[in-house]
Amino acid sequence: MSNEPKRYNLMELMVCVAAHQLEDGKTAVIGTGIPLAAAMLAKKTTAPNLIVLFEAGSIAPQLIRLPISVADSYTQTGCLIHASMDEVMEACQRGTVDYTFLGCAQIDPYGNINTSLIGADYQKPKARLPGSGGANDLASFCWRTLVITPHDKRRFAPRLDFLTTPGYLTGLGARERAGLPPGTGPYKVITTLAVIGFHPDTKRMQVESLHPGITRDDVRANTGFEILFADPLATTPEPTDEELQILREEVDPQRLLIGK
Amino acid sequence: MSNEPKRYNLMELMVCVAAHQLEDGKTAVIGTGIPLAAAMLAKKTTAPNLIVLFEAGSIAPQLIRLPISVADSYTQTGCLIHASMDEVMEACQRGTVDYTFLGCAQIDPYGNINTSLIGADYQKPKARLPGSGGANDLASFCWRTLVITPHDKRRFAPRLDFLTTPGYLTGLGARERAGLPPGTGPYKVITTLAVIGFHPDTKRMQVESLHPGITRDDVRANTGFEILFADPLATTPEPTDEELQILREEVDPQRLLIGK
Amino acid sequence: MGDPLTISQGELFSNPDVDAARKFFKTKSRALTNKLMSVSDAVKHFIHDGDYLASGGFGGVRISTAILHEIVRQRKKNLGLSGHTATHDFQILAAGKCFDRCDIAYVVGLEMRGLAPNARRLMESGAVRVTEWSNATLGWRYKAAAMGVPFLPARSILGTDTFKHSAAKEIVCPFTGQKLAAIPALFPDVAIMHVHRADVYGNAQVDGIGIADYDMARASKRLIVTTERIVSTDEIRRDPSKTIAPYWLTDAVCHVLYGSYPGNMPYEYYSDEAHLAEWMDAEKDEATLDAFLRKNILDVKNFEAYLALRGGEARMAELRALEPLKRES
Amino acid sequence: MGDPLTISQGELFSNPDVDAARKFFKTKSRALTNKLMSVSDAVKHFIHDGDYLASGGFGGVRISTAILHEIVRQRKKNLGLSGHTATHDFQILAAGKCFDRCDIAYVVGLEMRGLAPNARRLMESGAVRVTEWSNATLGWRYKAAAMGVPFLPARSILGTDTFKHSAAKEIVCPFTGQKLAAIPALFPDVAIMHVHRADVYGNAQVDGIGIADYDMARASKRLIVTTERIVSTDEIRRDPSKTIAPYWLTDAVCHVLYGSYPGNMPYEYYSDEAHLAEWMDAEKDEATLDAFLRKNILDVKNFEAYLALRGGEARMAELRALEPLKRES
Repeated sequence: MSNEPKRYNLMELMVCVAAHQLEDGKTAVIGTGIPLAAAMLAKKTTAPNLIVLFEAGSIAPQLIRLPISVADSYTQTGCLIHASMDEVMEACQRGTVDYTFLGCAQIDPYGNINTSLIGADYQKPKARLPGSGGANDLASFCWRTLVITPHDKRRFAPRLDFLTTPGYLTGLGARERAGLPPGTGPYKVITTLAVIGFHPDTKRMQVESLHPGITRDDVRANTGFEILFADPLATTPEPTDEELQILREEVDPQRLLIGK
Repeated sequence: MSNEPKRYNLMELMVCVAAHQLEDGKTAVIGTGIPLAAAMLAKKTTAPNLIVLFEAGSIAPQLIRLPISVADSYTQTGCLIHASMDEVMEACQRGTVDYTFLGCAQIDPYGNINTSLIGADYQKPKARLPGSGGANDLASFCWRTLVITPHDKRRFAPRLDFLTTPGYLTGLGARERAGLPPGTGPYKVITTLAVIGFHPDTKRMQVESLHPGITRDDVRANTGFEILFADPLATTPEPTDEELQILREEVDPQRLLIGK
Repeated sequence: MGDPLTISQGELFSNPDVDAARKFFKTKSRALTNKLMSVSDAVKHFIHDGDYLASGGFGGVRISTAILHEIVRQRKKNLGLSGHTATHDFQILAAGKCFDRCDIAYVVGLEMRGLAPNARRLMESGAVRVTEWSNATLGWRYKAAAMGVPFLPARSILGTDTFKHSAAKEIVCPFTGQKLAAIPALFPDVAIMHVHRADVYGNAQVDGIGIADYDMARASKRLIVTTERIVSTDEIRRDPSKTIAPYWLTDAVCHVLYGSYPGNMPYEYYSDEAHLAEWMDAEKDEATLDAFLRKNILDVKNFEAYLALRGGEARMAELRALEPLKRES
Repeated sequence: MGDPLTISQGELFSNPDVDAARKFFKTKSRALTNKLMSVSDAVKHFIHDGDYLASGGFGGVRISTAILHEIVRQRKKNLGLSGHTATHDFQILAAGKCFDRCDIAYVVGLEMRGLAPNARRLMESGAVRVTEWSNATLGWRYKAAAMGVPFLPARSILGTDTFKHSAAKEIVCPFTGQKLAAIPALFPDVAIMHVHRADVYGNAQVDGIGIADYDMARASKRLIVTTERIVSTDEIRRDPSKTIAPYWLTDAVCHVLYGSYPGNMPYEYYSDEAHLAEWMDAEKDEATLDAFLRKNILDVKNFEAYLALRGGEARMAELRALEPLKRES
């Protein structure tokens, strides 16, 4: 990790990797930050007709700048529909939304996420975090849930202090048994070290590609549980010059995200 | 009935009686025809701030003419809200709508209504009628249901061929046992002969006032079941000259309703 | 508390399985493509014999008459029909004997205009399987589907024959112990909807009340939009609060000026009451109706030819003059 | 099929009894009266200690800041709070220690701006009773109430600790046998909502997305509307599709220009990120926060004085210039 390449930084790599996940002509409920940068980049490159929805109610805007809130004016520029939160969430529940992007404070081997609290006492936690927001709903409903997160041992935890948002719960078939819509679940976890999928039989995390310069040991050292590696194990494709240029000049010219 | 007074006809009387039921500053879901004429008359006389809603979605229009359909343009002139059917029905279900008006093909002693079919075979009825429309919902939800109907023996039936819309079902407490919202039910039945309420203990029809010139025997002869009479029994107030003038000149100048 | 739960006996004509619907919606194309086509092609490609059909608007207000006529003209058969205040739309499809099962909230009547004799004869013949609902509950069936849940609870139809002949189920509220009617989701195979403006991709906007079309458009697997005007997508983006369906719900866009005729199109033209009265008269017996149908639909090339027959632009101008709603600006 | 039903252990802070709510709505006045009043009077008359409060908008977008400040200024206590994406609104009420119980979907964070230290301290102190939800399910609680049903079924929060710490109940669908989460209706005692325009009777209109305010306004027993502009009723009737609440839902109308400041008001002004950053800094310890609160809220006469303190019209003009949404015409 110390030998990060000079042509791009880790944030830029993650945005580009996230953008690659998004197929053209699909729907995605997107939050602010990296996911939105990825969606904007995708729309300017490989997925011009990606349809972006914001959970607060904006549907298919023409994005001109990164918004600060998922409800703010920059989510509403040139929309096709000014809707409401229920309409967006119900479109997800109905099965018409393909992608969503989440962050996490903790994530376990099955892709379950904690964004609620740290500590053992629910009514008096060591650290109170925001809670589900729309994450639980989006991860329950959307066909492909993408997680974007820094990769460290504290975050990649064998057990969560609180299971806010469902990954594969306890493994294969557990989502369905819990009543969640079949065919959904975490699709990829994009970290500062790797792109991680889930083993088809166990639904445990399995590294699919390591970022350039990253080793298996780097991943192991920063993961609090045993993590699988795909065979063969790929190297995450580097951003192209064109992607970097669009990202820096058109998506985030103020360097709100990538400049940090 | 043969000695109908000359100053007004029966239709005009019914419209005025219906208008008297509507308190100012209340909400009413109104259909086309007599009920709407009554609402327009009430708004021009005793209830200027009566709030009219139409089940198809128009809320608080400034009515300029009698519409033909509960969804047509004349229900939508100068609305406060262009809503949808679900919003209006849900306002009723939530308990915010005071009045509704219904018609009937058959009505029984408890104010239950049939507008679905005549005959014993459901799949092959002697006569198919429209069905509930919104009547079942409105009669289930609104605080005061008013029924307006011609009064004849065929219509005032001891048993319905089909119970489309709930009155008091089998009597006191039956609505509540069926799961319908407490405190609702038929309020008055306004007929060509009388204004009828419901006995507080049995919830059976009880005549409250006879129209001018109508006798108890007229009512009995035109009712297919035993009907109660309030004591004392009033005479339905006649329309005032002012009401008749407004009705004829402003509410229904084309005599679509009252001219017939 | 209360009577024991009542069992309904109505037939459920469509599957409320939200997971089956999700699977369909997962694979339905969301590509931005030009979907402009003729009414004839739209009906040919998207309405099949046996499909369950939902008709937008309110029977004689903002209906997709051109599609309804074309369904009759192409002699579609054995449709399922949602009778959600179905008036002139019902009358047309009944005349064409196009459906064999129907969810009824309001049928065979034309509101103030009386009852349609042929539509009644059909429903009295036993040839159509029927299940009973009310306007709210049939609307909530669309809404449940649009929300992606298999049912919605409701507090009407309880205690009545409407419930007994519905396919609803009584349930007990887990919080209050109250009896409620569980209203199953309805996912029509295809819906038809007439709007004020749409772009070629299928973004559709309506002025005035929405009736049940918002939920119907979302509940349906396929959606045919007919529109008074074709506009640019920029025009759609100018007032996004008017959009009733985004393009990825829409399968076909047909440009049909006066497309709700003889029905009312708020802000555009009022209903042609004279022609609707002709329809009522024509239904008095089978022979008269056959001749009327041939003259107005079967032997007529398309909807434009029908409009010409009905007086063309001159008559339409009269109906425009009768329309009370005017747009601001 | 599936695991046995899970029992949740969260506290239900309000009664989902629709019949109790119906009784209230039956007697609530629907009279057409002038409801224009000061923010101070609105809070005095319609928000009482112990009430359950719902705050409209989205935390830092289209919020009723003037009312939130006044709640702190009048030192309201023991409120219940719906934390439906509560960000800056939550921060203000947490600083004032105004609530002692909270339904949480999203709290203590300000989205991209990070976590609010004082709000976190409060929630970590054990002083606030909490129950967990998600944005969709907490929104559906308003929607159930607005629809007049005691619950709505949902397919999220199942299988998670969010469910276990909610007050939802697992049920089985009577049609499909699927496990569903039953989400209880939420009828707040009082809701506050900031809008673009309203008349003095309380007809209120919003431009842009509705978030959860449509349902919140209908679910709530009392409704306080703050508005950028007071307009005539004729102006409301000019575009009835923009009306989010009709007058009979509204109890108070307060004219508050820049009423969402420092939050964003779409079509009007963008958020004041500098001031929101000041808030974050001020929360670092109790003493700093106390001084900040005194300076900005407690020792300030009213919202207009707060705006003056923040730079008045000159600063507001800057924020107007930053706003990207412009109205057509």
